[in-house]
Amino acid sequence: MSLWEYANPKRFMGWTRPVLPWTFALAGLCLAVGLIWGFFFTPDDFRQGSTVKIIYLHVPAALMAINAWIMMLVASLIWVVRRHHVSALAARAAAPVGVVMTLIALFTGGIWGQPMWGTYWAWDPRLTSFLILFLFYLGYIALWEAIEDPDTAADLTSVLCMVGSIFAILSRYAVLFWNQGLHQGASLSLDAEENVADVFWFPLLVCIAGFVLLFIALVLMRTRTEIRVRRMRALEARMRRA
Amino acid sequence: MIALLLRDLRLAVRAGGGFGLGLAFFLIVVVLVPFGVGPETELLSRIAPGILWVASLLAALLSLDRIFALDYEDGSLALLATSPLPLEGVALMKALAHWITTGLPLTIAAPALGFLLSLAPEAYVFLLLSLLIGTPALSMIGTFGAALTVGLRRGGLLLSLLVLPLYVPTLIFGAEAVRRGADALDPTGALLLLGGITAGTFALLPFATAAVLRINLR
Amino acid sequence: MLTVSNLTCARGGVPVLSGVSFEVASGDALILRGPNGIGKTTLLRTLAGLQPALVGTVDYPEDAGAYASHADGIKAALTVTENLQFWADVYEGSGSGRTLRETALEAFDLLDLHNRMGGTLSAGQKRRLGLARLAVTARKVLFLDEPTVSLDRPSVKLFADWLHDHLSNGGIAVIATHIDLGLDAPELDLTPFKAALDQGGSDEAFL
Amino acid sequence: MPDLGTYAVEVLSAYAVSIALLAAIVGLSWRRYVRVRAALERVEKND
Repeated sequence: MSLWEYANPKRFMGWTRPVLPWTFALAGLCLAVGLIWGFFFTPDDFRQGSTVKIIYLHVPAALMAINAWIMMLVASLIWVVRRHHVSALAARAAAPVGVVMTLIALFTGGIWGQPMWGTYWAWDPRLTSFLILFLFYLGYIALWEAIEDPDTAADLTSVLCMVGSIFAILSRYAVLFWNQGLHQGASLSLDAEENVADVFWFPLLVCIAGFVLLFIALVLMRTRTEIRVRRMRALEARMRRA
Repeated sequence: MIALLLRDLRLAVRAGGGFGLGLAFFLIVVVLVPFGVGPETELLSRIAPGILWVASLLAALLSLDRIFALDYEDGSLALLATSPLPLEGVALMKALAHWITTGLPLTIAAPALGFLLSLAPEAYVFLLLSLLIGTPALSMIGTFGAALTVGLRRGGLLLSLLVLPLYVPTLIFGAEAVRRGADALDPTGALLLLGGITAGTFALLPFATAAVLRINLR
Repeated sequence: MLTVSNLTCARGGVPVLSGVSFEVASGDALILRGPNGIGKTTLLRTLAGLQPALVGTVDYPEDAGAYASHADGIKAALTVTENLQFWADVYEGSGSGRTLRETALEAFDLLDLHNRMGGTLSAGQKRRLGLARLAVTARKVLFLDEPTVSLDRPSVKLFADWLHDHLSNGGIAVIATHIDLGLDAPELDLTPFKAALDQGGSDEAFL
Repeated sequence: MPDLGTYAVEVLSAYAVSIALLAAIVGLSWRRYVRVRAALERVEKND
């Protein structure tokens, strides 16, 4: 049996049903362990003080904000090439989750920046890029909502996602170019991986796992909803014609 | 294809508003800014590159939804799609017509408005150059956005939401070139990148636009 | 020669017609009949290549087809001549555009109107201009969707005469129409081809 | 409760907002999930 069989709507509904609660449970567990560990049982950073605790939210959210878009891009490509309905619906289902991740990354980034920059919002290249990503998400969702016919909507949003990806990467470099003078040194930047000690690193890993699992669980659940909406539409269309 | 370009230009001239409206909007935005930020010449001259670029971007945005909407409504878009013209060519010509009716007049008018904002004298040549290189990209990206929203009843607002994020790189490099010119720095890098974006959009987006039009005409 | 075999076409992802097969030889026309909403427009759009067929094939010589929809695509701000010239240029590149245009204007009795703006024409006059567009395309295979809507009797006669000439020059026409054009053409009733309920729409995977 | 020092408000609000946002997306997704499931069941019963 080919792997694509799992992407048939009926089969998808079948295998996600038992998987969904476990994914949610595991995501909740990882998040609880990681966040409690990080919040209560890690020391303050000698330079950043207690703000270092924001890392456990900021880094996973930022990662997922980007990964959600990449997942949407892959799903869009699969839809365009193989026309698997579930793929298009999964892309649609992931977008609002990506928005939430982007919002968390933006908000915690601003708060984290406050002690360092002396202001909540600075046009730091990294934060600015997330703001632009946020706008891309909004446009993508708005296009899905605006189009009546689901297949047309899937086609158009796929093209938008692909073109948008190119422009998102372009924007990333443009923003770096635009604000290169103000870029912070690595020790103070939001670039956490470079200078994180093990005490911070392990709970961070657990949190990242938690965010990934939560993302997967949410996308599965929302995709199931979208499939049901399509099925309802299909049934109603049949009834009207009968 | 030239016939399509000439027809669109003729329509823009006859229908009125084609050239004038965008320009008037550009003028009004630039005139309004000093009322908002205050009359200090120094401040205005410092922010002039950004204002001029943002204003021309908004002026170009204003007429985007007319690129395909009229042809879609009166059926000529479907007729064009079944004609021997490749839709990619149609997309390219539409973008070109939009640029000639908005981007080009904006570029020509920009120095006069730069004068109002007391733009640094060294920057004028780069203002002209960056707008000349950058506004075609605005038209091409906008044509893509217009194609995406062509079948929608209230596509105008959605169109802005889709197109504005795509405008970010063009705006950054364009305004940066003028700013560096004003600060007597070397703006070649920004201009080259701007040219790269314009070349890239014209190489890729006609195909994306044609694909989107085919989907919308189904 | 136009060959359609086992065609299924869909409107909004729902198949409306299935198993449509017919052949039209050069010099012949085919009249499509059927109640409103049966899918005549959908079929013509599929034949013209505006939308893909779900199943089956449509075959006619490349670059030979021309499509005329309900909408005429007439620009209000262009004169009758300019409207026609544009389509002549699109289909020809240039060249014999002028003579073609003159004959088309004459065939559809538009010579007196040639300097009028498209926007000032009456509905019937617009329709005549839309049909004259077909003449300047110089295409052999025509897909006509209700070509006689809003035409008066003499105009219908003009169109029928022109179509007769077109066919006797080896042209082909597939026409959806409710009135009798006086053509000696076979008719195809689409009612038997109505797609069954469970016939492979785009949402079939969800049932 | 660990001592959060000068930045207590910042850190706590970051946690509060983030968790609220996550809870909101989970809650909204869940609500729509349940509603759509019920609506589909109604449609299927009518068949």
